[in-house]
Amino acid sequence: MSILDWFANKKNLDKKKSIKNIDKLNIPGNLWVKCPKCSEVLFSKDLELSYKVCSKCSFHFRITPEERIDYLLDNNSFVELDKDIKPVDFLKFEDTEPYEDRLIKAQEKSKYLDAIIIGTAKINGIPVNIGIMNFFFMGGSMGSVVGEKITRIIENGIETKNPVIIFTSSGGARMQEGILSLMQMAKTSAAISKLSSLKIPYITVLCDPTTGGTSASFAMLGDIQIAEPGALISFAGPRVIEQTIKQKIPSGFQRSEFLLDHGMIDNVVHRKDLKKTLKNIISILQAQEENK
Amino acid sequence: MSILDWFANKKNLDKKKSIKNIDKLNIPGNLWVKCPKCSEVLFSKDLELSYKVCSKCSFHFRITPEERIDYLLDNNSFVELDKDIKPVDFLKFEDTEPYEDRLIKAQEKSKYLDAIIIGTAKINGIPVNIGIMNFFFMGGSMGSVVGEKITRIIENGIETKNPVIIFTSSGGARMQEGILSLMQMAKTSAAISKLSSLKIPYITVLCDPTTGGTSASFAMLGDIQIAEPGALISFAGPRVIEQTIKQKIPSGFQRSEFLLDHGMIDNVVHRKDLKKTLKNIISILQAQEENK
Amino acid sequence: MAKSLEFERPLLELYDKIEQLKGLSNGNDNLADEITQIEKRAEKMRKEIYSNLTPNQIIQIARHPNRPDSLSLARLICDNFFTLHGDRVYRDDPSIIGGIGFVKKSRVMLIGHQKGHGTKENIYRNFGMPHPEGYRKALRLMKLAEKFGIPIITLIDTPGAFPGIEAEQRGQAEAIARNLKEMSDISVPIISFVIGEGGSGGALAIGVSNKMYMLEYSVYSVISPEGCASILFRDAKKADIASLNLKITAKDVLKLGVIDEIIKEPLGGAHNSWKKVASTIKRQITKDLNEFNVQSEQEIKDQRYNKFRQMGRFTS
Amino acid sequence: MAKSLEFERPLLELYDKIEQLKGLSNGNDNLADEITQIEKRAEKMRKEIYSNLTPNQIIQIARHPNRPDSLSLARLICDNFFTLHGDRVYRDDPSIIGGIGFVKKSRVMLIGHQKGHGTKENIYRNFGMPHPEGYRKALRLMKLAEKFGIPIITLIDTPGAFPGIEAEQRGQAEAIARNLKEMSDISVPIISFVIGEGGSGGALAIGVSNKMYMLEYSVYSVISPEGCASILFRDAKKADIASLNLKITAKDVLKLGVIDEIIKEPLGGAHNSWKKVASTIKRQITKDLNEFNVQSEQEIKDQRYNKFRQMGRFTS
Ligand SMILES: [Zn+2]
Ligand SMILES: [Zn+2]
Repeated sequence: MSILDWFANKKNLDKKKSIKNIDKLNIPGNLWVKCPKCSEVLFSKDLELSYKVCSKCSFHFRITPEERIDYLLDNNSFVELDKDIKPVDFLKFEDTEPYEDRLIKAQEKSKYLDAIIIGTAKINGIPVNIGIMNFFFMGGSMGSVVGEKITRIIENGIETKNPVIIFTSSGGARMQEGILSLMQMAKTSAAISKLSSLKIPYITVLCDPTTGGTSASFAMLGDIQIAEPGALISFAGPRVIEQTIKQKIPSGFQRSEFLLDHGMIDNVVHRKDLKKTLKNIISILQAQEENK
Repeated sequence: MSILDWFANKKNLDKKKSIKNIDKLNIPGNLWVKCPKCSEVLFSKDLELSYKVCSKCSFHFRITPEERIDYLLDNNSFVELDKDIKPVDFLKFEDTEPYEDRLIKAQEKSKYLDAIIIGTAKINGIPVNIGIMNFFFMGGSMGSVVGEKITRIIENGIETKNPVIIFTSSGGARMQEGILSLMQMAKTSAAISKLSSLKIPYITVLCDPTTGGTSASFAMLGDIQIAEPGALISFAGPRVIEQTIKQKIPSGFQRSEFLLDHGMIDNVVHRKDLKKTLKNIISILQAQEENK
Repeated sequence: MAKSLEFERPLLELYDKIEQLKGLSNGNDNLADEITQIEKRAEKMRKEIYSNLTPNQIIQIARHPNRPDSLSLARLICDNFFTLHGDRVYRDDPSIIGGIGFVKKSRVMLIGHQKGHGTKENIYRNFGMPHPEGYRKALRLMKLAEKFGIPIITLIDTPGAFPGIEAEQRGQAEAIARNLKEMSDISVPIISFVIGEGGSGGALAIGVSNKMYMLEYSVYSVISPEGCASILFRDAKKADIASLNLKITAKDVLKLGVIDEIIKEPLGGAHNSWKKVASTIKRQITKDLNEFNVQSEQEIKDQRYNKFRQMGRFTS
Repeated sequence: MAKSLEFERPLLELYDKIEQLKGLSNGNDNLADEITQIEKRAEKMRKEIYSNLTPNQIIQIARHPNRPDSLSLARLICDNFFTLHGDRVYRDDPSIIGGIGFVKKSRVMLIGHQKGHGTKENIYRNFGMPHPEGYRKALRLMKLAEKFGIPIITLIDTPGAFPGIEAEQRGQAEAIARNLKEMSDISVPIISFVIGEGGSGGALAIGVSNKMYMLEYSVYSVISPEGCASILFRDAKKADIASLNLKITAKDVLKLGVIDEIIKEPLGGAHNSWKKVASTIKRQITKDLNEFNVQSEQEIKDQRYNKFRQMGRFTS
């Protein structure tokens, strides 16, 4: 349901110039970016060097999978798995445009086939299995491909005993795949249950935004759950709540810090500290004799 | 801590004539009892036949272990165990009077050595292990003897595979046994953990009142927890809360029905339905092939 | 039939006529023939209407205020049904009910979403939309059932999770996620029936089962057609076309491999006879439990896992 | 010493005098002798005071506002301590902290009651009195530790459970009881230290451990002396005599077989050197973990079970 929010955000994105500037980072010559939170004007090179975090107010910009790999994993350690799995418009779903067309557009715009990449990598020399969702691909929505790849990276963890780390960023289930998108929640959660019974560490890093069916499945099942500051994390998003229930949303509602206060996550960690934090957590959860 | 309430209640008992009448039931010639809740005047013989429940307002009078045996267990099926375990004043505790003297008085007044009896019995032919606390013995407070006997009836259940049913009625830990009374909470809970890992049914029936250390240990650990209507069930009792925190207590607070609404018990069952309810529960929890 | 559905109106007019004629006839044989004829016509019309229902019409039946609710079905399906309450943490959520009882000689734990039939009851039941404590109660009861080897039946009937501040605050995402994870590993059989609305995560949270059925006129969907319409079609009034696209009827969901079978309803819908619905469900439960009886715990877990493992369509 | 305790006043007066003399002396050798003498006297007095403390005086030390808190000790005891929050159900209770880290080369999960040092912090920490969600967080972290074979350290420092409406409403009895039950069956070693106040059920709820220690000037009691006095002595002012009767000092509790050993504090109490306290605790943890290292999970569970099983005194 809370994919509503993804759309709400999408609309806001379209409206708010300040946020749209983020996209322009990739355009050569566009050297300045305005922080959407504090309006500070940031030099884009500096911003990239500071993990895409505003130096003034610590606003965490949404980042691409490549940027995340760059910031968090040992150099050149990432090996992508199951790269070729492709989505299918099996319902012939057509809203304002056919799902098939949406997919082609999204694939052309990004260089990805769907909203997640998975692979093996190292963090400070420790082998890990990694999944990174891509909000820039159809709002990171979870259809069959996302569900399958999440499941496979977990199954790979079961084989290799590597800890599994998933970076979530998703508006929820992909409606265009109907009931089968809902079933991905059960499928991924069941895989995590197997991983869990083998006592292999599973860590989730909740990034902005993590909502709907994604939050209500693999995102919330980490042995340890950390969030980036200020991330929107919810099942039903603020807009749905306001519309449906006519309740006024309190400030800070459903942001990382709110979830921390309400007992849902273990900690909020600044992006610059994420790598060493993950390294520390893994080295504690994995018994010495099991370390490879 | 909430033994405070036991005392509060005790003081009220001393004050309120209406409640004091209950005691007079045993005095020959005293044929009438006034309901402390609705003030209905009840014929004591009728009251006994109606499970000591007010026919007008369903107020559940506190009852003695013998009455409970009479109402709930198959005729003559109860066989008491570990009858001879006696309390000791090992701290030489002396408040307004020595613990030793208090014990002697309580033992003389009741015909019991301490605040619980345990034994085996049958409910509609099904063998069960039973513990019945006795609020009339020092407010049902839990010292070493109560803790030991609870533990033994559970251990007996582990041996015989009989389901264990405990009727709680207690003001909490017995302060006169200091830290060792606190330890009875851990001891009994640990025994229940063993019982639980063997998948032997453990059912608690919470009777008025169940507070303090008793509620925060074996009383709240039932596979199924039912309460008699209107029973006070709490850790810190209403009086302690009012005194300490200066908070006004909402009406119905900490009564069975309140706990039901707040998710703490499975159901509230009228005393007259208790036997058949227990029989039903046991016959469902125990697999057929395990029934004896 | 207390409340009539729009598309049934022509049918109801016929019935009215029959009633009128019967009143007039008063044992008069002249009218008897005509009555019989109209009755036949009505029966034919009824069959026609009910064999050509649109998804949107099916939703109306699924949401019918007199559709049988979980608690009533539980009492019709089970002997000695005893309700169990509470999550042992925060609250007893009235929008999910649970309890133990016998189906014939089999012990069962039955859990279901609970809607009300009138406004007052619906408000109390929050229209069948659980708060997190509802899912947590359900999970507690499932774990209890697992402990004592009691098979689990779930009845699914919810518009979905509740989009409210408190439900979010108390972590409904966490609660649903945990149920999905834990249910996948439960060692007793779980049999689920969508009896009305199977709405998104709120439905799935008690629907990770070994066997999954839908009543003939129930629906199961990732999102309500209204929600989908307002998001994807940018027009909440396009629920009709959204419901077509989403493929939410029992037939569609069966084709997608998400359910095992469709449970026939009495003609005109389940609200016409709760007893018939209950006895059909009861028969299915008995049949399934007999099958599961000969399976090991591991087989039961594996079957459930594998079923969900292969859900999803993609190429590579 | 930021705040002084009543019974230390004569001692502090001596120290004041020493300071004054030192100021006067200004390198003057004549006074040096006298200073040394008074210093010796002070030292003697200090030892005397601290070797003859009444239970009531010990309580004052145990409750000293500068007494080291769990979080500060955690950071002194552990390398790379990383705090973990939340019960995954309702709230992150600030009156119980937890986290993972290393003690030398051993991985540990450390959990403790958390008091504040000033009024503002104390209100935030609810004076170290947990709500149910605090116990539930503690249990969640213990289960996490068990899953990954990480030994558990608990630091106990609470006046007790919180006598408030919400704490009752959210089931603190259930939360404490569940912890007692679950802790008794945890397969990793649990080592507990009463570092200040060990107040009744709120303390025990994280204290069902394999090894139990008390800092020299800590207390452990079934009820606060004040509470006991107002109930049994019918006079809240008789806390002094109640504390004598209750036998709550480390020495008394050791005699009763409830703890394994007493951990020495720096002279004058733990608040005089947090670092020293931390390093003593750290040494004890390292020693114990080495012992537990060679034990099986079953041995660890059995040892804990048997320890509590034999607590209690009675005849028959
Ligand atoms: Zn900024
Ligand atoms: Zn009455």
